Amino acid sequence: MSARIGIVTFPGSLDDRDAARAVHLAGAEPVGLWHDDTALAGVDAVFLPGGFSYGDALRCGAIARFSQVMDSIKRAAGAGMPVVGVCNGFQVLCESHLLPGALVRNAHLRYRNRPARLRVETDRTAWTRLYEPGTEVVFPAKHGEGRYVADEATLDELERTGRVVFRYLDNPNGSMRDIAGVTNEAGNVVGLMPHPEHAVEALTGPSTDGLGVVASVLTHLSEGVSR
Amino acid sequence: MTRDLNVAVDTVGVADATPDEKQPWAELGLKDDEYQRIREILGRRPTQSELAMYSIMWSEHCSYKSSRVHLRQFGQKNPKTPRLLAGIGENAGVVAIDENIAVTFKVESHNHPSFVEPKQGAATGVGGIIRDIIAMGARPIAVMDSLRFGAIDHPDTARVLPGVVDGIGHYGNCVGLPNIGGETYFDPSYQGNPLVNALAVGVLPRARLQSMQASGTGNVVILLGAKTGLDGIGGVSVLGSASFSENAEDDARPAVQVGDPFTEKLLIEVCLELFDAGLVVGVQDLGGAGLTCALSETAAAGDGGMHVDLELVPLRAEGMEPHDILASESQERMLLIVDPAKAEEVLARSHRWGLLATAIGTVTGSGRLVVDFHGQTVVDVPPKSLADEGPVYHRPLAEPNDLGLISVDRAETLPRPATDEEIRQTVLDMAASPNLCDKSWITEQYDSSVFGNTVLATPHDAGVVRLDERTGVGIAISLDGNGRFARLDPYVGAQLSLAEAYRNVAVTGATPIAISDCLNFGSPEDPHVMWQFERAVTGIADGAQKLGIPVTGGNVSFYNQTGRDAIHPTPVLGVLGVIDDVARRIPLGLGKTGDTIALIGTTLDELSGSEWANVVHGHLGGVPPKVDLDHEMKLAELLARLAGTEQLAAAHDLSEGGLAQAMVEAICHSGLGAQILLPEGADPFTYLFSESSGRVLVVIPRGQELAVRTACEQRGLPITPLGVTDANTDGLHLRDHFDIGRAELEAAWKGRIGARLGE
Amino acid sequence: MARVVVDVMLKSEILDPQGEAVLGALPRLGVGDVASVRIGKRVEIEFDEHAQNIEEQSRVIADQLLANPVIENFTVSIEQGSTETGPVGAP
Amino acid sequence: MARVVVDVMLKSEILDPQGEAVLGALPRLGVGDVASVRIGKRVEIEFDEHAQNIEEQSRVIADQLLANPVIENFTVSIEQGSTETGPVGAP
Ligand SMILES: Nc1ncnc2c1ncn2[C@@H]1O[C@H](COP(=O)(O)OP(=O)(O)O)[C@@H](O)[C@H]1O
Ligand SMILES: [Mg+2]
Repeated sequence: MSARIGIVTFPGSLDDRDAARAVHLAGAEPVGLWHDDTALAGVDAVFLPGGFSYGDALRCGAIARFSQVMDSIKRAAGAGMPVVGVCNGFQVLCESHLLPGALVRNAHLRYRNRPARLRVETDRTAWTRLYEPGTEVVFPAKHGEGRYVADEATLDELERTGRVVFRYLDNPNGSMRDIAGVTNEAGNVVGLMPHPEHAVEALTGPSTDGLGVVASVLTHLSEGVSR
Repeated sequence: MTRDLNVAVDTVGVADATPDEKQPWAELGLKDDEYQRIREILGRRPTQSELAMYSIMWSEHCSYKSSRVHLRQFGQKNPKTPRLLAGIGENAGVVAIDENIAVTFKVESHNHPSFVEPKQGAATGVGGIIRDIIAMGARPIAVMDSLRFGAIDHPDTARVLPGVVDGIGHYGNCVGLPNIGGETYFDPSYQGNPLVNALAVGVLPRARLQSMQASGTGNVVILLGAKTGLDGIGGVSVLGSASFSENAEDDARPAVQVGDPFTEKLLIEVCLELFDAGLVVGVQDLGGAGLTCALSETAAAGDGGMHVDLELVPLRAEGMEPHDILASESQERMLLIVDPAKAEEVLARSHRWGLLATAIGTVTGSGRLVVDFHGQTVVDVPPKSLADEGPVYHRPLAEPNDLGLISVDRAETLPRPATDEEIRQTVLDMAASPNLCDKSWITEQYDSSVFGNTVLATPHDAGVVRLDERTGVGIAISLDGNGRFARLDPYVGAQLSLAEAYRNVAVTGATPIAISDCLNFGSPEDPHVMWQFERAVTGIADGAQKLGIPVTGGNVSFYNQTGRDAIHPTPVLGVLGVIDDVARRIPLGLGKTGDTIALIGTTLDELSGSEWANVVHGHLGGVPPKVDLDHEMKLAELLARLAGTEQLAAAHDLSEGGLAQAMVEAICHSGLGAQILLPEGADPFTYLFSESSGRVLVVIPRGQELAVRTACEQRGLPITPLGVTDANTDGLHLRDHFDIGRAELEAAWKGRIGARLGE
Repeated sequence: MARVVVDVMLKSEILDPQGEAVLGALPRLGVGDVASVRIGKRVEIEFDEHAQNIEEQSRVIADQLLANPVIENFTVSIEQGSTETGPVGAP
Repeated sequence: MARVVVDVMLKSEILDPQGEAVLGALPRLGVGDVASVRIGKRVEIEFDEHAQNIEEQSRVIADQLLANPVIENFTVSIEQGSTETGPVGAP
């Protein structure tokens, strides 16, 4: 039986279909989760997609944090379930304090859509274990509020413990230390601004490098261990 | 703020009792005879609410009173095609793609609001066109935008352009629609009247096609979406405003609306869910004229009667009077007609998404649209008199006096660059000019990939979107206008834009099947403008007939005028094509090293109205290039045929800036260089900068040259080999003339918009 | 150093989607008694020691740069501890 | 009806590019004496007539929702004309 990956739809989620396609192409079964759901429908992992949940009022992800489904996801993540947040999903994870730091307005103040060249910094997460550390990948980045910030102590801690997962090679938004994605201490929760789920088909994406993200979690799940 | 409603409301009873009450019909834009006709229709004076409704529905914007007699040509000349499932008169035209899927698309203007408040004006323009697509039963899948501003260095452009782009980006990005293309031009004629035209396209299973009919006596009328506020009712504020507020500043009822793409996204999801569940009998979006338009159009299209209790409309502002509620242009609202047995489910499903839905009335068999407010009747009219029986004008037409002089002032006689060095510099100057330079400063502010079905977007000639992942069937769309050509000859100019949009679609390998248009002109009360309008419409209608594809809908925007100066007549044409398998699309670029570069089409000495004349001489005169639609059809057929083979690696339409600019774009979009040898005897300047239509640059994989040449010859299409693509050539090498390295080309072409706007 | 605060709010008749979204989220925080939420900008401007005509300059900044008069109103207030004092009404 | 204003400002160590952009544009307006501009949010909350514990509720809203403690500070003030009064300091 293939792994079941839950994809959350908040009002205002936009890239949920894309996430489902990526999950499907990687050989897993996408399962829709509604923001109001309390149960996680027995999924093995969760994908928080991009978009503008609740219109991104106030701060991106600020309101989504209070949805019912996030309560369940927080609990499941604490118990080791793999969770990835892309773009708005990353913002939701930071707002929910599942990941450190915050995502603020791009330094150049504009929304920008450009393919981003990234370096995968670690394979010690549920979502990157199939990537060779140091691999260069290209994912589309498209956001207005993707500048990663945290205080120096947090940043140092992230570096020291190898929790910077993706780093920009051409920093598109002013993120501190070129950080594009981070993970939690256990390595099961990962957030990143660029979109791996938009890099899964040669016809529609700048690369197919993104397939490795879902493939990684499938390997992780099939081994039944958390690293 | 709160007022005693019973005292102020002008009811039908009051109107009957006070036939001689003075009414501000002139302030509302009605003519004397129009007001008299309203009185005849009603057999009494209209109430304030009725007066507001007639003034809105009989306005130029809603009634097409000046354009209607000309637009009829579309219906008369449109080729009959079984593909056309819904055409002119519907919210948007619908064309069949195959036996299961149909597509709907439409282009609309939001020019004036975008000048007043660029960000919100443009944003609500996008929001409005998206709702037209939903109203047909379709899921919106992409947007495009066609923009025209004054001179790039004018201070007002620095205000308007970033705001417009921000608005289009914000709305489209937030609502989750990829922006797959558009156009951006600068010309002083648009200084006081920038043009913001937005296109949306949607896809539907053919069985889900919706109608705007309010049919079925007893059916419930439901208002879905945002609350109704005071925005956008500037026009009717002369009604009763004296009593509204003591403070005039406070009472600024803005003509501007603020959009909320988040609510629009919910509207899309809710409407589609309701359509799929078969819960909706009729649907209409609330656009320019709010409830007034939606109520009267659905009632007129249906059984003809409707009763509405206006106090049930959820309001966002206090003290709104009935005519305010009827006229409000608050965004993100739709009107649904629903079987009473299903009304509860409709409300429940809406609320699940967090969307407001309220039953406000019922369909009746009375033949009258009756609107009550707290139990008092404020409107009682035959709905067709509002929606279908507005005034029709036959405005006078006159060719502009200056056209004779302009047409003999030909750009072909202007001084041309004489040396290779001068031509080389001209290539660079043109590439760096506002209309030709790279637009990524704008397009990077738009999401182009959400949905994961975008196969081609900016900077390709047309946007290509996959509709079905299993079959690979998809569509291509291009949006094109050229006000300079249309100023020189509106008939030919409109056809040139049509031909360009058609060719841009064909260049991707798709087969053009339908047209939508947005006609941007000055004041219809100016006979010269009206003449331009008539010529352009005739050009489009004749062109559609010739090309064998129908005009399925569009929009007219008049009064784009500052004082006596009208904008260039600017018909913007959208052409939609279908491609059986998007994997076969032909991209922009240079293919592989060693491929052959060739030009299909004929290059004549045609420089009038060209970008060269504009950039180098600031000149506009002469007659535009010839247009040959027979040739365009053959070209399109050829490209569609070649797209199915291995015979084309890349293709690019030649338009503004001619061959030189097409080469610059192809090189900048590829990693390769190009070695070009012009045909013997060709004048390099003409060859590089002429804007003769019907030309396409093609890149042919090695070994396929003969096959392509044969295919061209069979169709009588001239093809000229120009050179090869080459990984070792740095940029553009024009043998015997000059070289321009990639770095220099890119430095000229890229980064201009931001720099010129002071960023 | 003088500090001026410019508050920029959407005009009351203009839709404030952000405020609406926040209002809609309050019940989930267990807050139920709120009638409306409006969200605007607060701009803090620090003038140099020797700056003159602070109020006038602030108004220019607010009017030309910070607020969009088509849809927004603003208030300028000069903060306590400054040489000039007192809140200043909107224009 | 009680009105509460919550002001939310980016912490001083977080770069505020919007403020910087405004600062950079001031010379073009002929304003030259400004040392810094910071842009934050002003949130106006109207409580219902009968609402209780307004201050406490406002703090909950500000702390949990309106401000992100990683990057922002806030102040809550209950406006004059309300049953409770006086500005309340940040936590
Ligand atoms: N230039 C045009 N060409 C073809 N059809 C047009 C044109 N202008 C308007 N129409 C058609 O007239 C009808 C009314 O137009 P409009 O008022 O813009 O529609 P809506 O009410 O949906 O906004 C629509 O079906 C539209 O497609
Ligand atoms: Mg419509």
